Amino acid sequence: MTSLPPPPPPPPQGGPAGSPGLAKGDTMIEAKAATKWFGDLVAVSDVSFRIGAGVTALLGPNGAGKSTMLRMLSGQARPSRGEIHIVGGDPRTDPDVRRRIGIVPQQEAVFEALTALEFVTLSARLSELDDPTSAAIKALEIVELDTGDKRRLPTYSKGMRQRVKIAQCIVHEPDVVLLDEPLTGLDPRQRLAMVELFHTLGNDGMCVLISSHVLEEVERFGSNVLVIAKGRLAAQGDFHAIRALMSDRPLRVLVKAESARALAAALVANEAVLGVRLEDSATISVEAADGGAFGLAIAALAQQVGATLIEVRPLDDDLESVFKYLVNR
Amino acid sequence: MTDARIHDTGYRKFEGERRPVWWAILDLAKHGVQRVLGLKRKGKHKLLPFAIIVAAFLPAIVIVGLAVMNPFDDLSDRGPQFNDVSDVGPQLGEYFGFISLLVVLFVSFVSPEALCTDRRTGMLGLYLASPLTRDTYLLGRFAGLFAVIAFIASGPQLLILAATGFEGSGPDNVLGYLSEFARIVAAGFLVALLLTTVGMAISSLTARNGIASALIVITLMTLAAVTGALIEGGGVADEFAVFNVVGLAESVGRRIFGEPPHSDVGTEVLATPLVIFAALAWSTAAITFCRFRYQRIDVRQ
Amino acid sequence: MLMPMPLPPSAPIVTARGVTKAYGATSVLRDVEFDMSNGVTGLLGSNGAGKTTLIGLMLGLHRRDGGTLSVLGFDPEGDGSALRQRIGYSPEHHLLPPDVQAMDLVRHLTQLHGIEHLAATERASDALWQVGLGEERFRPIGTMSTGQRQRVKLASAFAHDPDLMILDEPTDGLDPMQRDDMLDLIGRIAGDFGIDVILTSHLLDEVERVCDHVVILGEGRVTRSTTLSDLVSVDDRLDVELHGDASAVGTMLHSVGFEVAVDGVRLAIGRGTASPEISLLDAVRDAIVASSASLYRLEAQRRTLTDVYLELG
Amino acid sequence: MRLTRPRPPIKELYRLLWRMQITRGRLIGLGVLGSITILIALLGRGADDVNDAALGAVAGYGLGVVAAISAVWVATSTLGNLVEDGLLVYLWTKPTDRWLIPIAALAASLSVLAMVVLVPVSIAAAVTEVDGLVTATIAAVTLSLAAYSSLFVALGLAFRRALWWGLAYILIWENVIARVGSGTARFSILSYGQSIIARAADTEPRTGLRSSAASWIVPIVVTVAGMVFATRRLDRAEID
Repeated sequence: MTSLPPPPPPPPQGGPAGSPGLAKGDTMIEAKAATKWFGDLVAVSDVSFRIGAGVTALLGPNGAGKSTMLRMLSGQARPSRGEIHIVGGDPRTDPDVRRRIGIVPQQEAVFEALTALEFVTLSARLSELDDPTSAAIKALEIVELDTGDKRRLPTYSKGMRQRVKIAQCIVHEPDVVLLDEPLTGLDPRQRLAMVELFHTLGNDGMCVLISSHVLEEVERFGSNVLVIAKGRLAAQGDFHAIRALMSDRPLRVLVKAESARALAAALVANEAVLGVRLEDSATISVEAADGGAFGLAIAALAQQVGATLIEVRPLDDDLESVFKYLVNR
Repeated sequence: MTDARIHDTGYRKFEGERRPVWWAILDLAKHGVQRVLGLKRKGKHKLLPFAIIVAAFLPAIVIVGLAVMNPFDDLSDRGPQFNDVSDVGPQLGEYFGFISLLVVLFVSFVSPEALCTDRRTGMLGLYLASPLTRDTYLLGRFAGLFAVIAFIASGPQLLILAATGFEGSGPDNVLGYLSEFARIVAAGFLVALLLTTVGMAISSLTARNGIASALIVITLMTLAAVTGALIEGGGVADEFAVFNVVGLAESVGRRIFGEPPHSDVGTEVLATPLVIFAALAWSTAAITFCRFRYQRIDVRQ
Repeated sequence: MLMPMPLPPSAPIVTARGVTKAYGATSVLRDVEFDMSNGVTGLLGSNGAGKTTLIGLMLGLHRRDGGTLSVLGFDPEGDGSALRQRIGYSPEHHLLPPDVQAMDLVRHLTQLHGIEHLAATERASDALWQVGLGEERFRPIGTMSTGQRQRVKLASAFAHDPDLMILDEPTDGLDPMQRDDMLDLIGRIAGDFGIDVILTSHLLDEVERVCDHVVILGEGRVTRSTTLSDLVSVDDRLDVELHGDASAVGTMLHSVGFEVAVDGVRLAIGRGTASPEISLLDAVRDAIVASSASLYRLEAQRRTLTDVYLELG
Repeated sequence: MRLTRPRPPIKELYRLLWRMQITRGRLIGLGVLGSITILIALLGRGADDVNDAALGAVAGYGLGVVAAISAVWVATSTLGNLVEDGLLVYLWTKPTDRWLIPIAALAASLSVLAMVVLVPVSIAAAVTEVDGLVTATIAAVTLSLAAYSSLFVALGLAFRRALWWGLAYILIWENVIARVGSGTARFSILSYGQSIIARAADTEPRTGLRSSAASWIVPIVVTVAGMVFATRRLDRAEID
């Protein structure tokens, strides 16, 4: 493939920060050796992690156990072994914990007999809010839906339904928000708006966990990821940091330059470089052992041989490459 | 980028001639038969349809067995009532009445299986994106359902006809056989037409198989019970019996075989032309309704 | 039976002129005009922009209220049946009958498109091998994953050797590896198989990867119809990313007159008021060397399809 | 955290499930099925044994067919449709006590069934002009509907094809096997309701006469058992 990955957008302002109520860095979701099997099928195996406020993306190939993991976190499924703690309690049995969780399930279905406001008000009422209607109006305003819409939900488009589902999830201002594939079926503009909303929630101190397999969107969530592959936790943390830990894999860089041949010759001699390949008269692909040393060398070498650098592009640093490396390991 | 390339060896253009649309209709009919009988699928899908078919054929099979073993030679001296096979089983014209409940059950299973399943599994959208149209789709589905329903409604009688011929108690000559055969086919055709179209019309109401099945059973049973009750005690005109679909289907067989109307159906008072006309009218109305529904169904694409 | 006239290679696959469609009082398509030519065409637009309705019109499933539409030389309204025999269609939903074997489904749909039983068997088997389901072809579809179902739909869309394939969200629900495979396959179908493809997708990255042309719909109108290379262009601004703080390099370039925006380790650099004699690329290289910075990334800013799409409003 | 918990949201759950039940097609279909009882009762006025005909219309058709089939239809779907469509999660994950869900489902089913069953069957009882039949019918139908609904609400949670199983139970057990002998009839919910009506009409039903106390207690016990079973099922369930 020859096209370029999109430049990652600037990280959200402020990044994951603590809310007034919760100390920064407090663990809000904790899995302790959580395992789930259905008969002979092990869906999730011995997964442990802790996450706090902010947006975290839950990644993994289809069938790797993402949905099962989310269902355990929301209490919908009981771990076969191990424990799940949400804000310190058990989401299956403790009503006080359930009150602090909001979920967006994967299924598209909504209550077809209701209007958007009725659905969200119901959710608020079931969360035992004192003033469910005004909470519902507020939540619908956050997702930018018309609060006075008298139409029932079947007339709503996919994107509008998805926003209704998000409104019912946040109406009671939960501490933990679990979203299973919330962007499926949304068009680019709707997705952008959703991603912004997730960041706002994360910045407000909620712990937002989003499963997705659309990596171009995940990069916009920020860089905090949990990667599940083959039912096991493959990686956790900032994906740039994860990339840095993947030291058994050399860095591949594509360099385009005028006088590429001379630059290639200079690169071969550099000790930070493992291999050089001239793709065509203007393109070199380089394998580097050490990204930092190579970065220092490339501009200097180009200056020495009088080569104009047109493009320097690391090939494996995007989330997709990290993801593929982790799940194919 | 390198200029290495992996050549694809698999894809071939289709050079043959493409068949016209009526082949697609036939394919759909054939597929429909396979679908409703659970062929090419796991055993559990075959269980229900074949259980009903076996039950419907069972009396005929017993009769055939008797014909083969021919026990009546020993019994004939006990009285004229044990002369041949036709004295133990139901008459050919009565046979449908004998198994009508089973046929209704069968219809309530196969029509939703053919129509509702396509709507629920999104197949209807794929069919309409093929050379089929809504009307040709319905025609193909009708043909498949008609074939299996006609099979269960007239197959046992054909079996008996064959058996009586084997035993020698059937019609006297070839012409007699042909005429009996024609009656069975004609009766089977009308009964199957009536039940297939009504089953399809009710199935067009909902995309859920279970609900459609329940609706078919409840509707047919309720029509029978209500028309019966109204005519017996309500003083309603006897012609009201045309609303009893199952009764009509039973009568069709008897009338075609020229047998005296059975006493407990409610349709015995109707003139034969009215019975046939009513059956055709029901079918026409049901087809029209079904087409009307399918013009309006929102297809998932 | 109707055989379509073989089209000259340059003739548009689809031509729409003034196509309008309304449901009751709701206008869905208004005066839609475009030409789609050979290759892979992306049909884009937000939810509710009228994509589904347009696909329905191209398949001849609805009547249009006005305008002319020609697909493969047919009018879908008059010759829908003959036209659909030459089209392969893969719907957006993943439903499919769960208890039917993939092979039976694909063969059945192939037969419906006018191919006799034996040839259909052969072609269905071929198609399933092509999409990588050869070993799996006798499995009931209900036991298959989303990715496998997407491939079954794709196989059934080209098994009857159509002239045009219409794929509605063919990568929906796929994970990154599956999406790569699917895009490669679509590229192969258009390239090696010589079948023209129209696809819809919400993921503009992949449209950019696989499509030659795009038609963008907005509120029932065509807001853009063009080749992808005309749409996505390279800017004269540079994006630079360093290992470490970029402010030193930024200050250096700014002092020569370049327009610089620094964001942590990143720089966005434009010509600004710098003298035209100074090469921007060389100036950046030299500034990096001068401040002993470690270069991580350097490339021209690109206008991606996402940018264009969002600009169209 | 909270000092006072607000009123349990039973009313909201009830309203939700009730609104999901009242689709036009269903109300018309079941309404017609129910109204036929009135027709049959009218016809029975001309019969030789008026009391026996009244029993046949109200206890036989009204209770045995209309009430049973309508209850299966409505009650299996109240929670069954939620499970099937994946909507139960919106109620189940909430802090609300889970026993409220089957209770609300039972209440919603009963209010729909009151419209399409209780009203027409009671009118049918009135039409027969048999003394005391209306009160007995209202009591019998209400008790039977409660028992059936509770059972089928639970069945709807437990089985994917609850409507099938429910219909099979009604058609095969309640209407065929239970009529074979008085032993099996004891396990028929129908027989208890029919006994109440038969007592008022001063006749004996085909399923035999149950004692007056049993006729009242057994349906109530079944109702409670259905709710307990459904709640336990919900508490242990894994939700999609």
